[in-house]
Amino acid sequence: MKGVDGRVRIIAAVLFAVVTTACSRLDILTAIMFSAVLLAWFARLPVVETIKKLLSMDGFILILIATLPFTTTGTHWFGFSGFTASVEGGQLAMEIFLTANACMLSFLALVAAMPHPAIASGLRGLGCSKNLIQILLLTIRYIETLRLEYQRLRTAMQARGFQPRNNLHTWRSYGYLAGMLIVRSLDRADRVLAAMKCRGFRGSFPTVAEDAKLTKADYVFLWWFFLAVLFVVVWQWG
Amino acid sequence: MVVFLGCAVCGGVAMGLIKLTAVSFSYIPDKPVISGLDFELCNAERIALSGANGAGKSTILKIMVGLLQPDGGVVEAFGRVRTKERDFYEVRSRAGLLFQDADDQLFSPTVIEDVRFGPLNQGLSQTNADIKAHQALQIVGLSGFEDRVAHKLSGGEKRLVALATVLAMEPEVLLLDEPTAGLDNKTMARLVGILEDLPQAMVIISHDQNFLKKLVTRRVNLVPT
Amino acid sequence: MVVFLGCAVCGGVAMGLIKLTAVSFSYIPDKPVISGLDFELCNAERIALSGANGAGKSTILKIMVGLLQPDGGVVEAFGRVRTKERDFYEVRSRAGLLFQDADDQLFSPTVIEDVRFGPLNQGLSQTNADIKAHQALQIVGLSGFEDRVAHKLSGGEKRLVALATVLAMEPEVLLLDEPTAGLDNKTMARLVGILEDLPQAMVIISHDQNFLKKLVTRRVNLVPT
Amino acid sequence: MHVVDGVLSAPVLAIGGFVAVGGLTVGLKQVTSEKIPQVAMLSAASFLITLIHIPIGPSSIHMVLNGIIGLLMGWVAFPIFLTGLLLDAIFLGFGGLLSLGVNLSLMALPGVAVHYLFAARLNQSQRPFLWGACGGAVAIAATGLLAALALGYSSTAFIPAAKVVIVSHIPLVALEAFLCGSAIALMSRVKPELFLATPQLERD
Repeated sequence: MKGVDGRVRIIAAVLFAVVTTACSRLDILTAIMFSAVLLAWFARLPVVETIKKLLSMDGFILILIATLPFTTTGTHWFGFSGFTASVEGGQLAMEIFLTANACMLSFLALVAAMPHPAIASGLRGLGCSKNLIQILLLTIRYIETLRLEYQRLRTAMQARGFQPRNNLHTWRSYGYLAGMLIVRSLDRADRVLAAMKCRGFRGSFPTVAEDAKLTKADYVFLWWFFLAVLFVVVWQWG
Repeated sequence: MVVFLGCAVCGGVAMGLIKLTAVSFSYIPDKPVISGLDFELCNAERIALSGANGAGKSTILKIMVGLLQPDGGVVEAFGRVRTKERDFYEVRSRAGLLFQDADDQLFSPTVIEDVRFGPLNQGLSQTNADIKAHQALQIVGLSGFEDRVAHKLSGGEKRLVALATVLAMEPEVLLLDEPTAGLDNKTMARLVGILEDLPQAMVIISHDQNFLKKLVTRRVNLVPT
Repeated sequence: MVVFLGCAVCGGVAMGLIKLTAVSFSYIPDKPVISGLDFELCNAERIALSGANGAGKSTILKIMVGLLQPDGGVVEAFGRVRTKERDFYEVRSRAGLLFQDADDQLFSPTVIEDVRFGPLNQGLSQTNADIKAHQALQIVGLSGFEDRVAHKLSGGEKRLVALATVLAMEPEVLLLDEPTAGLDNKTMARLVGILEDLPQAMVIISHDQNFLKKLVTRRVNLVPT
Repeated sequence: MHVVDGVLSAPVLAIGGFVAVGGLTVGLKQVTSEKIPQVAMLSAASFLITLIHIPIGPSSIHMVLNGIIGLLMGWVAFPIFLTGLLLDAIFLGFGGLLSLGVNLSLMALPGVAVHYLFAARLNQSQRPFLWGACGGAVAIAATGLLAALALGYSSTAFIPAAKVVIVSHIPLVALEAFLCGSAIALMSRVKPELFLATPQLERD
């Protein structure tokens, strides 16, 4: 899957999400989840890191999943101390759980696993605004630089005895830290613009490397993907 | 727990302040920056820490105040072995670290807020923190700079403000990482004057031999591993 | 319009490249950083620009390439008076400025994209820009670094790539702002070797006297206003 | 705010997508090529700042900062938070593709509102902390409210969860107000030129 074009992978990720979200049968969703795991395996996602990411997302929907069985009316499933859970609610919770995890896992495998510049050029190939692509590329470039700047400020605070507590001093210090990071990032923006001007930048980025033609591998991947989607569509609605 | 028994280097007379025993550290596994390092700082000493780039000089200062955890060895400070993050809260209050880049140390809108940040962390009231801050600014000769914007000061002034932020905490030890880098001669002379008058024991990293000659009592040379 | 008539300093024989006459500049009104500055760089000269912190050394380099507009005085470059932003387009192509922080200069995803950014803006075709970029990387001894990612390079490598981005535009003048700051001895020696072999006239800001000794032909000292 | 795929109903997703595309169009129109570095650095900075965890009560939460970005940048908040959300998705695996529009609108629209409400008052004000705090509080409260609405409209079964979202936003509003106030107070001292005029509003 490494050689598959960025545009193809982004389109595939969107298709995957659309079809998965539209599905409601648990057996089909289970099959989709299984294929997402396959995609992750093809993309060689690191196992532990990926599971951590999935779990942290599951944290976001925990409240939803935990409350749904009790707030949905329907056939009695189980109950305790006055609360009754319905089968329908349980099913809905399971549906959301499977959909969210499958969508995310497929996104990680299809899009996030690509090198970052490839994601950007994929988006450009799909007609994304040129300025937006430049913003994305520059942001990715400077995340690590700014993170190190933040880390140094943070270490210096620690060296002066700063311990985060529940008080105004702590919150004010964090506010200043955030404000200072923004100020320093704006200063850096000025310097980067100056550096661009020094290298002849006059308001437009030189366009290089028109997008490569899709290869046979891309078409093979696309056809397999369409077939799988078609299969799911027929299974659910046929 | 190892009990601290005075200083071997200076004959056990002076009190030992910071002692590293067989300390090793690596940023990347199996590529140690420091290995088996023994180091001791005693009362009233001013030690120059020298060695090639990459020999881990800054790393040592960070280990002393617990900003980095050594892979092996023992860190003792002010008579106690320090291992956990909590152990170092007190150390950071008693051993002030001046960073290489003053810009990284100053994050408040005004000079006075930056300088009283340390005292406030030590639990002082706003009024007492202000008093300490004013005193520290006086020591570095920047009285009247209280309401200036630290971010907009010159490089030399920033360095002095950074020193004041450390001094305001009234540390017993000063750890100075390249305090003269990028300073012009006039500011450097001013800094030497200030440091000479300070009573604190010091560990100084610097490439500037003239600067070191004027200050230090002992030199420790690091050999890269 | 003032016509440029050759160089007073070097006796009018060599061609004058950049000339500042009575230039003044202030960031904050009524607090001039520079006032009434005269400066001239001639062919084949390597000038060290020294002065105290806050004396405006970096400011002068920025004025030379039009990144800052002086409050008064005349900037001449390559035989013409330059005033408007448009006038400086050509200057920036012929006088390459190396920034203090290489991170500011390396803004592209990969090294090769960074190095060919300048040549492409000069109007070269993709192929020719690539050739220039490879040549520049060769000069700084980083052939094979084309596809590396800027933020994963070491500090020394970043400085050398930044130099390559400047050299790829084949400037006639190099303006170097603290090129050795933060470099270890090995990289510094490498940088000196590269700069010695370059034919360009240079203006160099540096605190490092050993470095300057090896390179410069003349020194200009700025007195703070 | 990260609503994941599979939760929201099709009409809500469509409205979110529509608002997001509209906001992005207006926002990107204001981004001249000279402004690209500035927008990118703000994207990077705000992404990093949201990773800082701040203790409050027995737990900790992170800053959202859509108030500050809104106050400073107006409609440009849309491209800034789109970049932030993409990075969230790529680096951390948060959010989802289909709910991207909703998530973006939840963050950026309150920012734009805050810009029109407070930016003019903040500029050259003697009380930057006050207006920064107002901006921070209103923006995050609006984000919580919109998130609850998006959930509640998607399905009646989500109404309890929507209520939880609103309740959990109350401490966040207080914290965000104080943090944004402090940050804006710092910025108005250190970089007063940011607040000299109202460039975003003047252009329209």
